[in-house]
Amino acid sequence: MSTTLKENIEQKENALISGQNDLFTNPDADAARQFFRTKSRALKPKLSTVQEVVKTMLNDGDYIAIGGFGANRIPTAIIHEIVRQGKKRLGFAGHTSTHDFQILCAGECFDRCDVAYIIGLEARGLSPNARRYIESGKVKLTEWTNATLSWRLKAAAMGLSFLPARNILGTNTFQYSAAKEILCPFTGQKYAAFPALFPDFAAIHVHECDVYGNAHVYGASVSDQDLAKASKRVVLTTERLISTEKIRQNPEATFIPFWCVDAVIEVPYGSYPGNMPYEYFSDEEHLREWLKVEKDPEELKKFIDRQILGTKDFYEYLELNGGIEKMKKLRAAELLIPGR
Amino acid sequence: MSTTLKENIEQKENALISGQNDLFTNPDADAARQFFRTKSRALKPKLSTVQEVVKTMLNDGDYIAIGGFGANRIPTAIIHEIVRQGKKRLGFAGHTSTHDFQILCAGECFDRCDVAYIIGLEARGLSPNARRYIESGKVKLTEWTNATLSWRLKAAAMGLSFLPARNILGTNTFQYSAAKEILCPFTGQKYAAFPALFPDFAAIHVHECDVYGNAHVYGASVSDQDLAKASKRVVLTTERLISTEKIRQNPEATFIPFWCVDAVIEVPYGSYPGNMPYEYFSDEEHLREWLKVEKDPEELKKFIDRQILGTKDFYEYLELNGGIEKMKKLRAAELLIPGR
Amino acid sequence: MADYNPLELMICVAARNLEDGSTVVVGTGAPCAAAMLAQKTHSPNMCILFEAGGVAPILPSMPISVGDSRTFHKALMASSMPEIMETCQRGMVDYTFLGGAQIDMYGNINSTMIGKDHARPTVRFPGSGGANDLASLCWRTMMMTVQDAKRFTNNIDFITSPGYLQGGTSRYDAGLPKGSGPYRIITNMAIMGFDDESKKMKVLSINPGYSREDVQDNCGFELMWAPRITETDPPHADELRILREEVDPHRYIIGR
Amino acid sequence: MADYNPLELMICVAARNLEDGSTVVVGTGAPCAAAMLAQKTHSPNMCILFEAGGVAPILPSMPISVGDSRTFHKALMASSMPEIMETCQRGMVDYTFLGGAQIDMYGNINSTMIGKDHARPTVRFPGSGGANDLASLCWRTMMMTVQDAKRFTNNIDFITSPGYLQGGTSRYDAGLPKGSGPYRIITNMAIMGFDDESKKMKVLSINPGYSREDVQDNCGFELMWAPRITETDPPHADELRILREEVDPHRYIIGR
Repeated sequence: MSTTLKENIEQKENALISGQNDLFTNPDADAARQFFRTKSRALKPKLSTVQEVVKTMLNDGDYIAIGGFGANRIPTAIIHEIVRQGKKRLGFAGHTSTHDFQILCAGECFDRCDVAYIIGLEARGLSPNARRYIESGKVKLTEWTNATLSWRLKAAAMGLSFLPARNILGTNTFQYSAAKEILCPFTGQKYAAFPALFPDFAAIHVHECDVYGNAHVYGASVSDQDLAKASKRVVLTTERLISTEKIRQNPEATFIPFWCVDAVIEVPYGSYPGNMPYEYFSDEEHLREWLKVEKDPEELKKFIDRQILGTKDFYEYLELNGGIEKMKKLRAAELLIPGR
Repeated sequence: MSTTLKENIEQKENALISGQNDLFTNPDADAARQFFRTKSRALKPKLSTVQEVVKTMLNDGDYIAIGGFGANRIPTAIIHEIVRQGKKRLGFAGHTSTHDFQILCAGECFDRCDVAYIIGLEARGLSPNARRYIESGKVKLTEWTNATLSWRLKAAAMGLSFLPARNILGTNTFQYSAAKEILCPFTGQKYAAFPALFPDFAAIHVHECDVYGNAHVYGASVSDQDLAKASKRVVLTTERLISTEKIRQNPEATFIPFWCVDAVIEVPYGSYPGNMPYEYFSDEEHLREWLKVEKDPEELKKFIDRQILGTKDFYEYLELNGGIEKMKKLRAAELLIPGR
Repeated sequence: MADYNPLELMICVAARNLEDGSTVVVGTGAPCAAAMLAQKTHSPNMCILFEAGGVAPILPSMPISVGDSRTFHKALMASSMPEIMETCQRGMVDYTFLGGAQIDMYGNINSTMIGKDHARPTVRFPGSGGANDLASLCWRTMMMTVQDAKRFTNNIDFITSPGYLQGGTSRYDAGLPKGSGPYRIITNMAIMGFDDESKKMKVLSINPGYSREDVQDNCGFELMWAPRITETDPPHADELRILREEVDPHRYIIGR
Repeated sequence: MADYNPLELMICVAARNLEDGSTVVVGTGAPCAAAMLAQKTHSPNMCILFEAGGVAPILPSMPISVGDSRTFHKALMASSMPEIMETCQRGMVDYTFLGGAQIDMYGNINSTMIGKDHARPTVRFPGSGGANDLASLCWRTMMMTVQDAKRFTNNIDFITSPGYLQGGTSRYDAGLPKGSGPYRIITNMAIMGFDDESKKMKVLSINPGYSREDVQDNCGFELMWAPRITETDPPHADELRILREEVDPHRYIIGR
């Protein structure tokens, strides 16, 4: 190291600051390696059910993350089942979350949350109930950003305990995060360091996969490749099962490899009421209804009783909201089919 | 930061060491940003020729990197043309390099090299001439590893000046590198920090791309996505041009986006004598001939005169070595076509 | 002169700032409309990116989400969030648009909360989403917003996304990429830039129908003024026609 | 007893160490043969990875390069080098095999150079390639090699890839992943492991036809010895048959 750079770095080092909020998960890469050492990488069939997965793979108190982008390619069946089974005190990665967050807020399932984007449903508006839940103070919040949570997952996926990046410096977002400032050892440049995020449990909805969990995803992939790698236990719900032969025909298209995956469930229309690229568009009417009933806590309670607690599974919920006929309409909307 | 962690880090910090060899390129992310700010991202046709690209996009003294894996999916036409035009004093990323390295050694094109793997052609043996060139002391060497150079490119692709990693610590590979030890600010864990590598020029051979440089690649992708992003000037040679319509039909398959690419050249059979996945296998006979003639510097000189300096372009070279008939044989070998 | 509403003016002005051959990350709503308008007028080869991964789509309609199918409809690439954010961090993205509940004189933006106690906010908003990332990493940040003295305030409750922080060189001293920062604040009343040295917000032009007093009175801090303040060039007839007929025919955005 | 050559023995012994359901990164040659043999005997669900990106191929023949088409023939994934290396770094890869010109008592390996001056080596080798990465990041490293006192030396000219470095806890003190390290050194004469505490190389079994003296005389440093040294279980007839008929029918490797 040149003397100037060394002096420059030493001078700056004392002024480095840290975000003041809680880090909800352990970023230690060796601890994660010890877990991954014992994680099965056997090529064995992993078919399961929604009920079984939520019962056996997810414990009260776990830290969870949901794939997709809020109301796009989300594993709705798993999210509903978490509410249905009354899971509590979860930690949640509020990363590109919208409708998924809204459902889990209705179930009051979590008590701590890494925030990138919460409460809102993008252009659709804000969720009154999620807002009440968050403003109640029942949930510990640590602030991050979309890229920050992407990179925290990426750090974990890479087997590191942190990654450097150039965003969030100098802001209150940094102040209320659990990030730390560091210096580049080559240039002396200041960076934000983000701690690796290894979720206990992740659910991801995919277009197709085989029984081992080798999966294809089409369209924007958000952070799901890193999420699948970073998470200790991973369940895939899939629009359709495909043969392993089809995976082997295009090995470059494998989006998630089997070794990341612990359970596979075939759930056609599984992203409903969210959008599934190339399959069906989001059910905006149903999402509007959610936002509307949330204005009144009593109305919301009845709605959740009817839609989630009172339905046996995802298919009863789907049937309640229009079933296959509705899905045909949403497919026409997705594919821009004229005249529908 | 907890007091224990802080003390632990302060105690360890003084013992951190640095690799002692030269860093051949500037890892500064802001300097790279200034370059990328001026790099064209216009969606304009970029068709060019091998001669023109090597003449105008590559200067003596530049630092270059080659896509693919040594004798798999390599841009042979560009590598030959670098020798043909007598480019000198290049820096070279010796990352998964084998036949590409061998060609450039025959041209004595470079005088500094980041070493991950050099001289060898894997199971085929070592290149006598490359070995002489390196043992002559004419080339400055800094030691790295395959993953290290992958991550140096990835750091650049991510817009960072460094990435941490857990390999090479404690070895002479580290000692003769330009890496530095750092500590994780969250765990106190020791890491190697690798400086970002922004090559001046990269050539990558792809299966298909449009005139803007939106490219598809099939099979193992080595480090080429990061290489395309990290490099300041990028030329693609492609087995075939395709319409942009075809790119838009499968946007999830876009391997390199147009904004990384400065020039596109259609070069069918362009990886010959290397392997091109799903297209043609390597010409092992020709590669054996290379290794054989290299034993005698006079023989090698005649061979290079005949094969590269004496040929007008890649197609004369291809014709000299069996032309389309040869390619039919190599295609049969690649596709395991019975009876050929 | 064509009749137009404030949002139409803001969108048209924003679009003019997006030159051909540039790259822009947009969200849903007005920014997306501005980018589409730019493409359909002077910048056919401007490249639109969405943070969930969509690159250069042929947008069949306005997206509802920055991750929905429209954002990569016949796109040149459907990539990932890290891919888009790293492309920004590498310096390949020229523009982005932000929104927020509060903005201060240095272009710092609040989209997190109102109140003084982070653990018990008076009002909670969604948070950064990708806003901090794009404000940090793209070269030039723009904002389209209705202007009032509550929104334009130096008593900002929370800096979610960085503008020029405390002004001067503080943004770069903090480690944010050199040369990046807020570029244009486009309101219903005026167009602002930022002073080269102090990095304070500076009025460049005033929209038709508004006065200097309107602009200053509806701003909670003291504005700087360019040496020569012009009147903002209002939407042209062809801009309005394309905006109304091609970009937003259902008036999802311009009808608000 | 079946007749076999030393390479056949080493491959068979190596294969037995690869249990079903494990992951292994291999190169070309003997390691690839060992992994294929394991798959065709006791470990049908063992997953083979190649550093250029191939995962779980159905190998139609021996690859010539760790990046050639065979390495992802009908594979479950054709990914990238960072993908493979990061999978190792995350702790998902159990085994790898290394080669080298020199190895010391702590399993440190030299594949870079002979000589004392890095800038002017007496003999230059290819360098690390992926060897250092795999030795650093996979859980267990194995080596198959012919044993002689020049190769097994504590006067190692260059530590390319880390074994246990200076022994004891030095590997982990250096920052390398906890619990990882050299596991088996399989030579024509003996099978070695490493002492739990000192991390010195320790003979576990001696191959048929060799003596303790052979093993020590052909090693440049003093070997440790397990409390009970067995004779290495030689290749079984079915192992040899599968190795010769299915794994390497053209004797590219076992014919060397």
